Amino acid sequence: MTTLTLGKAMNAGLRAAMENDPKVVIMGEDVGRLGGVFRITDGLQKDFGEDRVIDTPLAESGIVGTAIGLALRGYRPVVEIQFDGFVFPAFDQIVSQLAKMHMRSQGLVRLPVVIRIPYGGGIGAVEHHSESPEALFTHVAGLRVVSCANPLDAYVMIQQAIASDDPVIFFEPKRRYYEKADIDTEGAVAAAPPLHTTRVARPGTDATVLAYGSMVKTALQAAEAAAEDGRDVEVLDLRTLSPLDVETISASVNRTGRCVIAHEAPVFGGIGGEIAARITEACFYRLEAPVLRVGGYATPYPPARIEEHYLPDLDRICDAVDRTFAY
Amino acid sequence: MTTLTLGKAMNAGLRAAMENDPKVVIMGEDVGRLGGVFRITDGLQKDFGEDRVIDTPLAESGIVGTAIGLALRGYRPVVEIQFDGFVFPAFDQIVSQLAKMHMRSQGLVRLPVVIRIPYGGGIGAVEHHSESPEALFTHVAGLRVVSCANPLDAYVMIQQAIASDDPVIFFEPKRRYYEKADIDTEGAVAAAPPLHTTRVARPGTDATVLAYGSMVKTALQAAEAAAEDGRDVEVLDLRTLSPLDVETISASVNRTGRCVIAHEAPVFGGIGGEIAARITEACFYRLEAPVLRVGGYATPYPPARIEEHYLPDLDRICDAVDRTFAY
Amino acid sequence: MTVDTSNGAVPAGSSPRSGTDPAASAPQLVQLLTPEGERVEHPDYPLEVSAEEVRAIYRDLVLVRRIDTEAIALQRQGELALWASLLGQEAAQIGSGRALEPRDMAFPTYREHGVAWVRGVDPVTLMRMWRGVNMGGWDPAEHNFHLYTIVIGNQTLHAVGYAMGVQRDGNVGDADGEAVIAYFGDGASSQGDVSEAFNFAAVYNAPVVFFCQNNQWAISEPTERQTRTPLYHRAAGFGFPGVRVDGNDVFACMAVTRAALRAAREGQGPMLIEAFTYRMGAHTTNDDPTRYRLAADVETWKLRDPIERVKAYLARNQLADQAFFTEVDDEAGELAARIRREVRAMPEPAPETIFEHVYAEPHALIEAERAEFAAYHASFDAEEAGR
Amino acid sequence: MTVDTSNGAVPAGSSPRSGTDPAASAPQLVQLLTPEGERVEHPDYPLEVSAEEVRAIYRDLVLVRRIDTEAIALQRQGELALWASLLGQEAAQIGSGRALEPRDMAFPTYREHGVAWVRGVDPVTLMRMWRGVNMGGWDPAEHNFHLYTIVIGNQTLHAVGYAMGVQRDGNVGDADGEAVIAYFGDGASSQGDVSEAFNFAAVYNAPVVFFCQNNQWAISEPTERQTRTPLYHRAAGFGFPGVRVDGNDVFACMAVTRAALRAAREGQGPMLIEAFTYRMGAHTTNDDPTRYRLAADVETWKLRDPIERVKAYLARNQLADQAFFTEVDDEAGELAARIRREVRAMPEPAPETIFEHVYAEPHALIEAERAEFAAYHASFDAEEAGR
Ligand SMILES: Cc1ncc(C[n+]2csc(CCOP(=O)(O)OP(=O)(O)O)c2C)c(N)n1
Ligand SMILES: Cc1ncc(C[n+]2csc(CCOP(=O)(O)OP(=O)(O)O)c2C)c(N)n1
Ligand SMILES: [Mg+2]
Ligand SMILES: [Mg+2]
Repeated sequence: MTTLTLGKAMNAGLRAAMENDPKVVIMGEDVGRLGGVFRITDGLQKDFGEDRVIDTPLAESGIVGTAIGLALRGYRPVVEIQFDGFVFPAFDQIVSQLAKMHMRSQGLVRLPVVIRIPYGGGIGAVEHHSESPEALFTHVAGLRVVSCANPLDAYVMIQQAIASDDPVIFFEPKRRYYEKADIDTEGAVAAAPPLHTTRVARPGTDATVLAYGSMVKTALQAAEAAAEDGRDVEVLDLRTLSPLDVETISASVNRTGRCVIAHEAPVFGGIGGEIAARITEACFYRLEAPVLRVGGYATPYPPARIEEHYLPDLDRICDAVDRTFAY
Repeated sequence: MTTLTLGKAMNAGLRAAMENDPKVVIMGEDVGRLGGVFRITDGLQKDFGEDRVIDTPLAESGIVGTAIGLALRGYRPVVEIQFDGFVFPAFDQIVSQLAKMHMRSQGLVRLPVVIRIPYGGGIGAVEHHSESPEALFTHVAGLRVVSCANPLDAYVMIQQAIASDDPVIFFEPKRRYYEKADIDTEGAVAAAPPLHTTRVARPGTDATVLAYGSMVKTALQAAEAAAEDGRDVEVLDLRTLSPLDVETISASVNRTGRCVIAHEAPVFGGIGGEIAARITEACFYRLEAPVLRVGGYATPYPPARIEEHYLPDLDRICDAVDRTFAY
Repeated sequence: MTVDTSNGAVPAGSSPRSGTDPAASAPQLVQLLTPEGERVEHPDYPLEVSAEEVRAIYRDLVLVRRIDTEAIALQRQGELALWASLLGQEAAQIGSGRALEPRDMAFPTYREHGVAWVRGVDPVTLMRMWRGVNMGGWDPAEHNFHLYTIVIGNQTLHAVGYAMGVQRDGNVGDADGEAVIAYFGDGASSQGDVSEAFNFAAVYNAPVVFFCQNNQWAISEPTERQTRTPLYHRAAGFGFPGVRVDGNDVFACMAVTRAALRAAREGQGPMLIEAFTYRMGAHTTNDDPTRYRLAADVETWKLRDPIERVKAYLARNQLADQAFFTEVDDEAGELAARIRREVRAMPEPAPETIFEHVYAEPHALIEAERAEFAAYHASFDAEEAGR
Repeated sequence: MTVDTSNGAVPAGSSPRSGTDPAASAPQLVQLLTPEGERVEHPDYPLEVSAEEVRAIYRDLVLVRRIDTEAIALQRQGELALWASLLGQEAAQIGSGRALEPRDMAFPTYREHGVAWVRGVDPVTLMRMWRGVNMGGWDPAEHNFHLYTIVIGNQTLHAVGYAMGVQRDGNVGDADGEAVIAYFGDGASSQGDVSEAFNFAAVYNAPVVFFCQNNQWAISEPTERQTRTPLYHRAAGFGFPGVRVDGNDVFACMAVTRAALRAAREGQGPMLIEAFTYRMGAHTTNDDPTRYRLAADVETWKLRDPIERVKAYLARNQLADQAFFTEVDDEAGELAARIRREVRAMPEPAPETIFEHVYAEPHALIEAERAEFAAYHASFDAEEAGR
């Protein structure tokens, strides 16, 4: 057992992947000597060399485009996008090439590329550094999209994502990089569930709260608060956003009859809508209330001094849970 | 009254906008002498000159980026993206700049830019020429997103979009460019409803089908077919995707109690999920069945020879309507 | 169904503009074979080419032109959904393609049918995507010829990344090294991706040759809408050499590409070749070039035909007789007939292929939708059967 | 709350690499004032500058450095969320900024506090975004100084588009014409957008000057990770002139920028200026440069300080006395005090501003969410009141 922050667990997971497979290479801005602005790749260039931990020119399309080329040559590139808001110059390469080449080639070409995106707000940053663009990727067929919420998953899921023969967009809840947990790094991967499974983070009977990434902690806090009011709330850590683990989700909602989805991204057009629509179909007769969503507003991410009013917090989640009981 | 195809109505609308406001400029690949690959800008360069109808270098980020600059200088650029699949190189400029500059400037900077995107399939094209990426824009705060379904709306809505002081993403159902209608070009704009309103394309009492763009025609055909089976289906032409006209939509569903949404885009993560989630909230007690969605599959757009199996057709819409009656 | 976007005439009173005048930049052009079929020498690009090789080249040129003609005919007959003609660009493609070693990797656009031919991709295989049967689907690793890329410029970065992989595999440094070639057009040169590819290649000294076929048109836009300077100048700004070659001269294209590939495989890094040529046909079968360019320009370029000059060279130097030319023509006719036959006989893709190969590994949603799709169609079939 | 990403030390055994050696490219550098404060002439860039103007320049340089120091202090005290220091780049910014006519439009990155100063944007106004109160919010039209752009490279295209607008307004062609300047960094030069901006500007001959502050670092990456060739070479590849200027020499920056702007406004099209300078501080207050660069490099560059040489020039030529220097220092101190005071007193934004200015025109969803937000908070307030 080692105590690791989520950030250090990411680092350990990357290191393990690089040790296990010489084809794994890391690419991005400042990932080398600096170890990335969040230090997620700290020490890796020193230990694996400049050929495997590549400081790239400042050009995200170039980074993803050359990562695709490296994958075509048999490498397994792991790309770091410095902040959520800077993935868009690479959007074309991701949507038109990374996502589609496997089908275009009728399965002859595999692109095992992982794109790591530190995402979300709550860190007091300037514009473009606090966004949650995950729904823009879940709508793109050919990509897999996941997000980790705790150090153990950070450590395990990044290795599973790298091992996947499909492209994976990997969302890291940057404001949770400093959350700690004890991890058994030895046995963790072997003991872990598959990448695309949703986990019951807290069992409960009265209502289900779905969350992922940064919101899992908030949802668990909300469940604690609800417990004080005598409500037994189940919290699911989605972990996988594309594909969804619909089975686990609807099993829970079929049991509880009430569901709230929380994400930092704007509610409008967010992944919550997709989940709500699916759950409503799957659990129509069991739902006591419509699936409610708590998330960002339909605005650009606001300035740091008011971001706390934008981000879903435990009160807003509790309020939504309460509202499901008002139907 | 003039008989115009949807494509020619677009052209007439653009011409009217250019005549009414000398600040309106058109930009894009091949929009000048060629008049665009769909001839939507046919004759405009000849009549308004190369300064107002600008053949640009082949670089979508450059086109949208310079359109933003022109807007900052007081122009009202209308950008043509040649095909849906080629908007992604411009995605960064659209998401990070076009959508956000008004808020960034606290309202001091307005960006009246229209981005026209001929979208959707059914034209037997090669890859990247048949996509429906509208949900990737509806999730971006700061943009307005609309789609026209008939010549009259093409003529009117493009003028309304150009007149808007906000950026508008304008989706044109390319396979309907050759559909005809009689238009009173004189009175049309004055008589028209506001841009962001949904229209009842066919009144009905038993179920509501929501569609936009190319799917409106298909939905109307489905309604006809359903009528033969004795079902009176209401069809709404959404027209506006962001913001949604939730009032008109929920009024309809509250009346009918059943709802099917059709779009060409993949169901997973499509705008249909958002609409379904919202309707379910707004009409929870009235819904006899979950809102069902008919759309593309969670795959890249398939090769032309099998696209008919991918695209929602009248049978699939009828089937979904039937299923809402099975609950 | 295919949208016909070519039904308009040239608007009254308009005068289509012509492309850049090639004569203006003639001095910098590397040429080894004149339009009249005369062999000329260039100090930097010596070329030894045997009679047999010239005949093989001639054969390639004729065959790929025939493939092209046949494809256009098939499109007109509704057998293909679309075709992008290589007419006029045969020399650029056969010359550069033949300069490649089998171990070298090529990244084409959507118009490199000539390179595909040299790399052994059967024209019928190639036409599947133009028929709308699939979206590519030859094995890039088998031919060292990547899939066609339609989004302009994207593939140049893939080429650079692949070349970075070659470096990491330690396969650069001597004559046995590997090199990579990236094809793109004059229009593509405007895309940010292409500049980024130039820059990544320069910074990492990647073994990649950028081969730009400047056919002077990007659909309806002439080169001066894309660039203010000859495109080969672009390279110097990123720190590597650029050269303009007569793109209708198969010898020059071959010699210059070979030299650039050699430099790349030896570790000297990237090079940009601008093959100055002309798109003789429409952009694609959907396009109507009479709307934007003068027939006279096309006529001028006919005099610079890439095949005629090789034929003249062969005849002038008595390296081939009429029997040879007839034989090649016959072979072309047979090839065309086979293509026609096989394209027409191409099996229709099964509807369920929609769900195939979206992912390499199992995917819950795809499986669910595949099952729904099957059930839906089964219910239909049952209904039909029940009638 | 701000994430501290600067808590690591240099890993054991590593040796931070240094940036490009400026001496290597010294010959091409336009310089009018040596680090020792000696005035030198350059044939292409004659400069007449009055004593009064030099003193005003000196004042600008000192004041913007003081603004910078104060901002860093305020960040350390938690008053600002972040700050990107201009330390070392004062001459590049004041020189180029002062070359602008009031009617010219400037498009900055996020580090052009010196240009902002010259354009009359109050430092406190500027600091609102760094405090997290808003995201910009000065009126670009009032100052002819656009908002800061954080996504690297985006603004270069806005500048070109704006310049295309200037052309359409007919305001190019003589000395009274308008010109536009686009600022960007060495790292930004790698972005596709910047190359596209170069190309659009060249193709349309737009009146825009590209001003690259090559401070030799893009966060931790030295210039050789971005480019294989001096950045000013890039321009020729797109067909317009490029020049490298001593970025720590305010006279040279002013003279060269003035010449480039003049050429632009007269209709000669774009020009690229590479101001060769050095980022003396951290990338931002979040950054820890000891992880990736040698203190010795920074020391070398201290000898080339942009302010010291102007001071030396003033003193050497007796254009200013000690009283003047003291006066400027005092003014700087007062400015800093005012900034400190006003930043601390800055009103907190109201939570509801989340919904303001998302759109210029009414928007149903925004109104709905604004109402929900208000109702939710009202219910909370009611609950609290009820307790
Ligand atoms: C990103 C993108 N934008 C637009 C298009 C549509 N398009 C297809 S080919 C073409 C012109 C390409 O010109 P060029 O690069 O010169 O190649 P050529 O067709 O002449 O071989 C355009 C604009 C595209 N395929 N990709
Ligand atoms: C598209 C994008 N990618 C990454 C970043 C993160 N980032 C901020 S500043 C910076 C380095 C910029 O270097 P340079 O252009 O040289 O400007 P400087 O900071 O040195 O002034 C990076 C990578 C960003 N802002 N935008
Ligand atoms: Mg071309
Ligand atoms: Mg820099």
